[in-house]
Amino acid sequence: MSVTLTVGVLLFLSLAGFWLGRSRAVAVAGGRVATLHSVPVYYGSYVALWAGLPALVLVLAWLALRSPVMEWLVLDGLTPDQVEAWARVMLAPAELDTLLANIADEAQALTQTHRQLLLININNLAAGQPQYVNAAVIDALAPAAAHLNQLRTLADWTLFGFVVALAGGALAYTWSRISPELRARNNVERIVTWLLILCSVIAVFTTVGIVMSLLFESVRFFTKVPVTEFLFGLHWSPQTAIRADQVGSSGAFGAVPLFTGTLLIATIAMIVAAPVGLMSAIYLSEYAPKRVRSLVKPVLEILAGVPTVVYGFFAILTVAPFIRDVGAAMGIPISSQSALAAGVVMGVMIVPFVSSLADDVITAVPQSLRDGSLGLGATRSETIKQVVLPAALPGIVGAMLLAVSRAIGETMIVVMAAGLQANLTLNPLASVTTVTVQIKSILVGDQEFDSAKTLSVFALGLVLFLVTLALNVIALRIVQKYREKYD
Amino acid sequence: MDSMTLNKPEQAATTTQPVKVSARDVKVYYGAKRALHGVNVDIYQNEVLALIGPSGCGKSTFLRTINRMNDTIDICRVEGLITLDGHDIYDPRLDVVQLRARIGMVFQKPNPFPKSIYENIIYGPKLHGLATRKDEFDAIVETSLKRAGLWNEVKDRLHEPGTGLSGGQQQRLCIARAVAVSPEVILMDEPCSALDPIATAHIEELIDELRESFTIAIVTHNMQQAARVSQRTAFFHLGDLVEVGDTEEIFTNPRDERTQGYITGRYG
Amino acid sequence: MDSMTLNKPEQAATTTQPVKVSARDVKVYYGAKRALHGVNVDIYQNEVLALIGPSGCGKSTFLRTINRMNDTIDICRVEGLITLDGHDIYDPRLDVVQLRARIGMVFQKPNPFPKSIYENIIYGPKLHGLATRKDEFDAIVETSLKRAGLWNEVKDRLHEPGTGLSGGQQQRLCIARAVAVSPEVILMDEPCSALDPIATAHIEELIDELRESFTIAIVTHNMQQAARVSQRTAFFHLGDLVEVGDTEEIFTNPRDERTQGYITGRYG
Amino acid sequence: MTEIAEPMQTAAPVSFHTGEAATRRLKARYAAERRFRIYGILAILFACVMLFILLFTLLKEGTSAFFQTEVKLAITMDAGTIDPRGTGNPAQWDRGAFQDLVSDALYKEFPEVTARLERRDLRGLVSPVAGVWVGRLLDKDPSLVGQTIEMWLPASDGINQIVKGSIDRSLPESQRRIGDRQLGWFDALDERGDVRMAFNTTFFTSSDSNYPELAGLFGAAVGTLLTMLVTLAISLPIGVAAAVYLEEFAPKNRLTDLIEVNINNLAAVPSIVFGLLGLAVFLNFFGMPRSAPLVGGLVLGLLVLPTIIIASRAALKAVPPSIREAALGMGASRLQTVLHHVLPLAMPGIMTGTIIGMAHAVGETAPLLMIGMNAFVTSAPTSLLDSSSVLPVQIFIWADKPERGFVELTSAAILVLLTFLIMMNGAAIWLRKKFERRW
Amino acid sequence: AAARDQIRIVGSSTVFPFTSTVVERFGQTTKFAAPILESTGTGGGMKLFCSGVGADFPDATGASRAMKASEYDSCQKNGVEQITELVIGYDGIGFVQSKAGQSFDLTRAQLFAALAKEVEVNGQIVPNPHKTWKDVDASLPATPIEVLGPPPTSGTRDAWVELVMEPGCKEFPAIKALDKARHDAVCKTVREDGAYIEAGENDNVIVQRLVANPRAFGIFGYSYLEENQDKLHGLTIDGVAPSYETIASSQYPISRPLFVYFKNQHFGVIPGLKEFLAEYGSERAMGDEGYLADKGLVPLPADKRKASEASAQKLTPMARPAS
Ligand SMILES: Nc1ncnc2c1ncn2[C@@H]1O[C@H](COP(=O)(O)OP(=O)(O)OP(=O)(O)O)[C@@H](O)[C@H]1O
Ligand SMILES: Nc1ncnc2c1ncn2[C@@H]1O[C@H](COP(=O)(O)OP(=O)(O)OP(=O)(O)O)[C@@H](O)[C@H]1O
Ligand SMILES: [Mg+2]
Ligand SMILES: [Mg+2]
Repeated sequence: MSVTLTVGVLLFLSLAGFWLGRSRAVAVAGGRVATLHSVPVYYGSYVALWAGLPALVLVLAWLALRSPVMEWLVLDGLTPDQVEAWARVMLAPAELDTLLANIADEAQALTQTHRQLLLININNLAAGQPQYVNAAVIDALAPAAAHLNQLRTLADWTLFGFVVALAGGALAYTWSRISPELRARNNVERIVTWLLILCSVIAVFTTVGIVMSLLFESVRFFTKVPVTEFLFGLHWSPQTAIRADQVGSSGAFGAVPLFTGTLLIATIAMIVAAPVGLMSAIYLSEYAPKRVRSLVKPVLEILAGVPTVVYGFFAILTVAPFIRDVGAAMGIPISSQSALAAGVVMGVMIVPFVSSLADDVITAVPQSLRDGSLGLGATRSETIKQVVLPAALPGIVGAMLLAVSRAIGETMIVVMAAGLQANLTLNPLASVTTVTVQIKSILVGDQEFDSAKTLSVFALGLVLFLVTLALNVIALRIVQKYREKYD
Repeated sequence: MDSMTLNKPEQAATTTQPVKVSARDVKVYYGAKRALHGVNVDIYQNEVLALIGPSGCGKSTFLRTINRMNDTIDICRVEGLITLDGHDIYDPRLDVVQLRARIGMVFQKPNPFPKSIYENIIYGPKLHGLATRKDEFDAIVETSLKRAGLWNEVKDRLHEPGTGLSGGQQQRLCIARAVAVSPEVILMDEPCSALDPIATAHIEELIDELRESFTIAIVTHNMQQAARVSQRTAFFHLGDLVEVGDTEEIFTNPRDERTQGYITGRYG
Repeated sequence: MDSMTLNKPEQAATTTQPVKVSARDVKVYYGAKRALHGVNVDIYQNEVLALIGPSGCGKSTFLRTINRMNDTIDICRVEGLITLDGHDIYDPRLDVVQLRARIGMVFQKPNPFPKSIYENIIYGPKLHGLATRKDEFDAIVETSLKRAGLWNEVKDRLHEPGTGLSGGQQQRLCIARAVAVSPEVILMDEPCSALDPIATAHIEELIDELRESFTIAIVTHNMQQAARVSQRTAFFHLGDLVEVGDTEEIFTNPRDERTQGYITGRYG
Repeated sequence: MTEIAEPMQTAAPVSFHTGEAATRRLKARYAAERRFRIYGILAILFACVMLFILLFTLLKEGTSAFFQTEVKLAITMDAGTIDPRGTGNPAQWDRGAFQDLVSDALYKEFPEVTARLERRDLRGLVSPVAGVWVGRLLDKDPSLVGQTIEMWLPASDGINQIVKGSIDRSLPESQRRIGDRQLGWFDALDERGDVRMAFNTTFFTSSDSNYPELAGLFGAAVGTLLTMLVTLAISLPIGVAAAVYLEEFAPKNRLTDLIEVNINNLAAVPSIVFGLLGLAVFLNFFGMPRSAPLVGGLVLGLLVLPTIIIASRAALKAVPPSIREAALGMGASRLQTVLHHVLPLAMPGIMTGTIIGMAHAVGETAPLLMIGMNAFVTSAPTSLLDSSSVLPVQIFIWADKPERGFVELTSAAILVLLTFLIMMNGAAIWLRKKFERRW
Repeated sequence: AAARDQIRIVGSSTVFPFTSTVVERFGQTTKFAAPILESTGTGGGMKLFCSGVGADFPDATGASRAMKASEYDSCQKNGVEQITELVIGYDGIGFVQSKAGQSFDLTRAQLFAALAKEVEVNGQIVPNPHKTWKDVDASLPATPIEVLGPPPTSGTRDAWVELVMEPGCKEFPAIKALDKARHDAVCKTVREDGAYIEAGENDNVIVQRLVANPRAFGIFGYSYLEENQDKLHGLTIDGVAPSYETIASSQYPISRPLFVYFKNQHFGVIPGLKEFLAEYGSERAMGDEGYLADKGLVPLPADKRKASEASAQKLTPMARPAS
């Protein structure tokens, strides 16, 4: 009885519960459905949810625990002889000696390493792949493999039993409780509300997870590099030694140039994307014929899906040389990896974030408001600027925020187009680097993995997280202040 | 346009005023459905024309046709001729924006902007450059709100959102907003439907006062109101303009029996 | 709730019917602004109570308090006690949804769902399991629309959007929608404001008919209408319930001078 | 017309709105209107032109990848070479030697070439992995052993590039990998009609390879499909549910403000950090396998979650409150109100969020590098737990390959990814249109 | 830990193309499933490799530099006690330029003078004042110094410093005279004023940028140079031009060895691992005519290759590295 099948049975029970609950509700109402507290569907859902959810939680919990428990049992079940037979073949002489010395007390004799190695062999055997196991140990391990398979079957059947019992019991109980007075809707809605809460908390968990995965390493980083130097240092050059005999050249960890670089590029991107996106959205929702709108909107959305690597190429091979040529023609020297090129291309990428989302909220503004304004003799553009846009403001700001966020978080375009030089400048024609670029290139680079340089990645991530947090708090305040609720 | 010659407007020219708005054989369609079947009517300068008729007969539709608000409804199509001061308002060269500035409108469902009361009022004047300085705007806000009889109720909360007003207050706000731009013609779609008698009286006074300088068309379901404020009345029925004439005559001596039925219905 | 003992409702119990809805010292705040200052009123079973008063005096607010629609307005706060059949409706254990199913409401601004007319009507019955089969639904749609006097106008376009109707039609659609679920109490906020006399008569007949089995509270600006349809009338003024009593008495012999002023205002 | 012009055309009353100042003003306002509209058109044009340039470049570079130069050779399926131990069991074949069969066929074609170095050059005409094709044929029909079969085999990358013109054959010999001698042999083959340009089916049926002629997208495409399924299954329901809770149910207080800010902030977290999260949580903590579509899908799901939540919230906010009031007043519960009225009306916005979010996910590379989805996998995954690559990572990897053949393959892969994206969005766009209405 | 039937390999992106070729061949020609190979960077690969023994951990890692003592220790700590080191060949690093550019010969000392952060001018150590090649040496053309090279996070950069900058800096007496720490700092620091552009990421992009800008130079692996012979050429360094032969014979000064490390404890446990190592170390792969050579790997000299092959067969565990 595999887990998949168990889940299948569970699903079936749940569905059956729905049907049973529903029909019983109709039955107890004697056909006069209106006498029920809730509509029959709710009685069905009530039974289905109670039959399904607890048992599902059980299955999930079991899935998490299954492997460790069973492996522990299997290893525990090995006799010293079997272990010895295995060790004689598989272990180096030195290890073998220590193992044999302790063989009586198996728990001590087997190191974590041995356990892992044993497990691979046993697992492969149990999975029916003896060809992958050294022929000499097959005999010794065959019982363990059989044991494992036996345990698995047993465990799966137990689970199946439990699940059926739990689901069936819940089904029967809830089913028997069905009466016209039962507040099935309230019950179901409470469950659903809790599920909804759970969903919104997932976002919070994600944040917690991110902070956690950044925090510890960041703390380690800050023991090597002072926080103040990191936050306020004006020089970023993580050329620390890759090997001990090398010299970490300047090895400066001042993150300010990275943050200005990030902001510079994000700003350029928004200078492109905000007007282009917003004007496109306005044109599409207010001026363009329906057909044009239904064509252009999805076309623009393609822009959001072009792989960022492609944009990277586009920036460095098409846009950057173009900008440089224009600059050269005007006698301005422009770096071939200018922030401008990266920013513009990134702006193009996030255009649909603004255009599509804004288009939707603009379309949602009730017609009566437009009528009110047009009726006063406003032109269309005046209506849009003064009535429609303010009414759609929360959604538009949301779209803008999303676009900014995307710009700040984007990696590949800047990695390719903006370069790696941490210049502290606000000149869009110079080459700058961003936080994400440093994170990416340090993480997949060839450096040692616990040097200050690697750890700086986590600190960068953390600080970027805090910076955007601050930006978002401000944005929230603004939106709350200017929100215009229509209707 | 050949139907134009068919039926000469069936109204006696009781006023000596020039014709301000004139409709000839106006037909309006919503998709395939015809909402108006050839309406002919003139509205004279400085008069109040009341439009009455059962619900769904096309009063609002006609009103919206006059200042081309129907342009905003995709499926809506207008045939026939409507003129303002003798100029075809559906002339492609005509400027809709100016038209709508000249023909103001109060909608049937109050639709205040989700802005403050103050901003709701100065929206129009600002657009048309009627004022530039803060004190001018303040003055406009005050007079408009006073005219609509809303001033006392909202003078302390001018900067709160207009959408937080009661139904009747919203309606008066919309009237004040329309009046603030001083249009030449004002179209009012049941301006008093949500108003209590006192406020209604106030609006009726306003209408009387506005008539001095403007031309007004008003939709109402209240016969007494029609009788009180209007010089002439037009009766619509199922998309037809059944009858238009002096208010007194319509109410006392209607020519068409449908009018008669409606007027003398249980609720005179 | 000690205030309950303070002021006994100031109305003569002219009916022998039990009290259906009762309000004691109800105060409603919008943010800091107080919209109702302690309202005490009983609504008896099978009666029609008319709520009158100048615009912005709190009639809608009171109505919305009775079926807890004010819960949806963030800044709104209610104090005092309101009971339905003797049960506190602000009791946290109470199921608001059920409450609203029992106390239906027709809003001041018509708000049909952006769905077809048919779906607008069957929404409630479906929700409450009043019907299950297609023919049952068809029957409900037909009777409800007929009761609201809209059937003839829309019977050929039941599957067109309800938002494409004229103002008055939308209002009647909302009435039909509310009636379709046969609530115990129906709250109507100016149900006839956008209706012509004939449609109004229709609705008034409907109200009369509904009174047989339901309890009705109706906001109206039309004194005649209040006089025609209601047994008792409550007069609100600036957030105060000034007076409540038999309709006849209120209209002929009001006790409070504010009532007098309002009733005998220029528009009797 | 005449009749209407008639009615007492007295001097039209001078209104403020027809006065000279107003007309002048109006002119300015109209100019503003026109400008506004032109900005709109320009904006759209700008975006479209950018897209066009992108697509055009890709098409120009990518289409040639759909074709492959092939050479016809008569392969002798020498039993001794194929099955040196003579077991007759295909599992015991010396597959490494299949390439030798191809080389032998070449030697036979040009018997005059005998010197060791010359022969080396000669072998360079055909793909160094041409033996794979021989193997495939033999696997299909083991009875061919011992026979001589004429086969179309892919030319080597160098030859392929020269035929397609991306390397100029008029360059001096020292500047190209294919020498004059090799060109001579190739031309000889060509004259005999033993060279053709064929549709590159390999590109669609096989997985990653180090040899451009053997490299395909199938594995990555399947990987992308599986990953996107997980992503969608995670992010859409959770995202919409979270948005609904926050917008429709949650009390408006500090806590929900916090959650809101937190979600907005999540959108700004660099995607690569999500990779770190996936590494820490899914791989290290939950012990899920590396490089698996399941993990990739989970990480991308979390990545696009904020996008979907934010878009959905904006869409929910835009639904007018009167609709909610209407439903609540009918005795619908909040949940029913949301499900029956608010969500359908917000659906277009939610779909847009989903489209953009999924588009983001389908093109995302950086976080997948952290969880090992840049693996070199030569077979397509068959389950969510198999190792696999995805299209954008494949593109990323190919873009960095030294072999010239991968340049065109990269562009072609991008085209395929875009097709994938368009198909994915197509469904959502169709749904969105169904829900869209103005009220 | 589930049953595992595939080898997992991680490691340097420089080694990646070679390992992946072996992987592919291995999958095509043996009964074993093709190993799963990931490019994680040398450091990341080491981290994964050294995290432990068992089905959850990789079996081998590629490195563009030798394993460090600290990494070795971390391996030991996590139970990865025996490691086999396989040197697979050399990777030449070219200093290249567009064919259209004006070519000239360089010495490592000149390269140092052009690229170091501080250089010796007239016996003084000063921040690098050289703007054009002519400033470096009067015999060179007066074109500005513009070099696209790997970022400090890259192993190639590391190798460049070790193979070019350090030997180059020995030619300057004043630098030689400095104390050790300072000497190292001067010798190993690349200038950060824009003449040296950290390009990184994608070598094909560098190729394109070089073609577009004939005055710029690039630093990258020999395999890219070989593939793009029609567009680029490698400059002669210390009198030797980069070519397959000169790198193999160690005449060309800038080349470094590449490594693959295997976990001994996994041999016999992970199916096919031993066979994979044998394939990697075989003449068919690493030999002069091997398929890795076709991919741009410069084979080891015959004697070293013998040693490598032997260690691949004997699985001799490596000793703790000196540094
Ligand atoms: N959502 C709201 N926010 C703030 N104030 C409100 C809100 N709704 C109503 N008010 C205020 O509460 C008071 C009472 O409003 P209510 O809507 O109850 O009046 P009403 O008696 O129904 O008037 P009308 O006849 O004009 O509809 C008014 O002053 C109004 O401005
Ligand atoms: N947007 C629309 N789409 C389709 N039909 C419409 C639309 N607006 C109005 N109609 C129909 O046109 C007819 C006339 O509507 P109109 O709004 O002009 O009526 P009315 O006379 O104003 O009625 P009321 O007094 O109820 O407001 C009605 O049958 C109505 O259903
Ligand atoms: Mg109307
Ligand atoms: Mg009200």
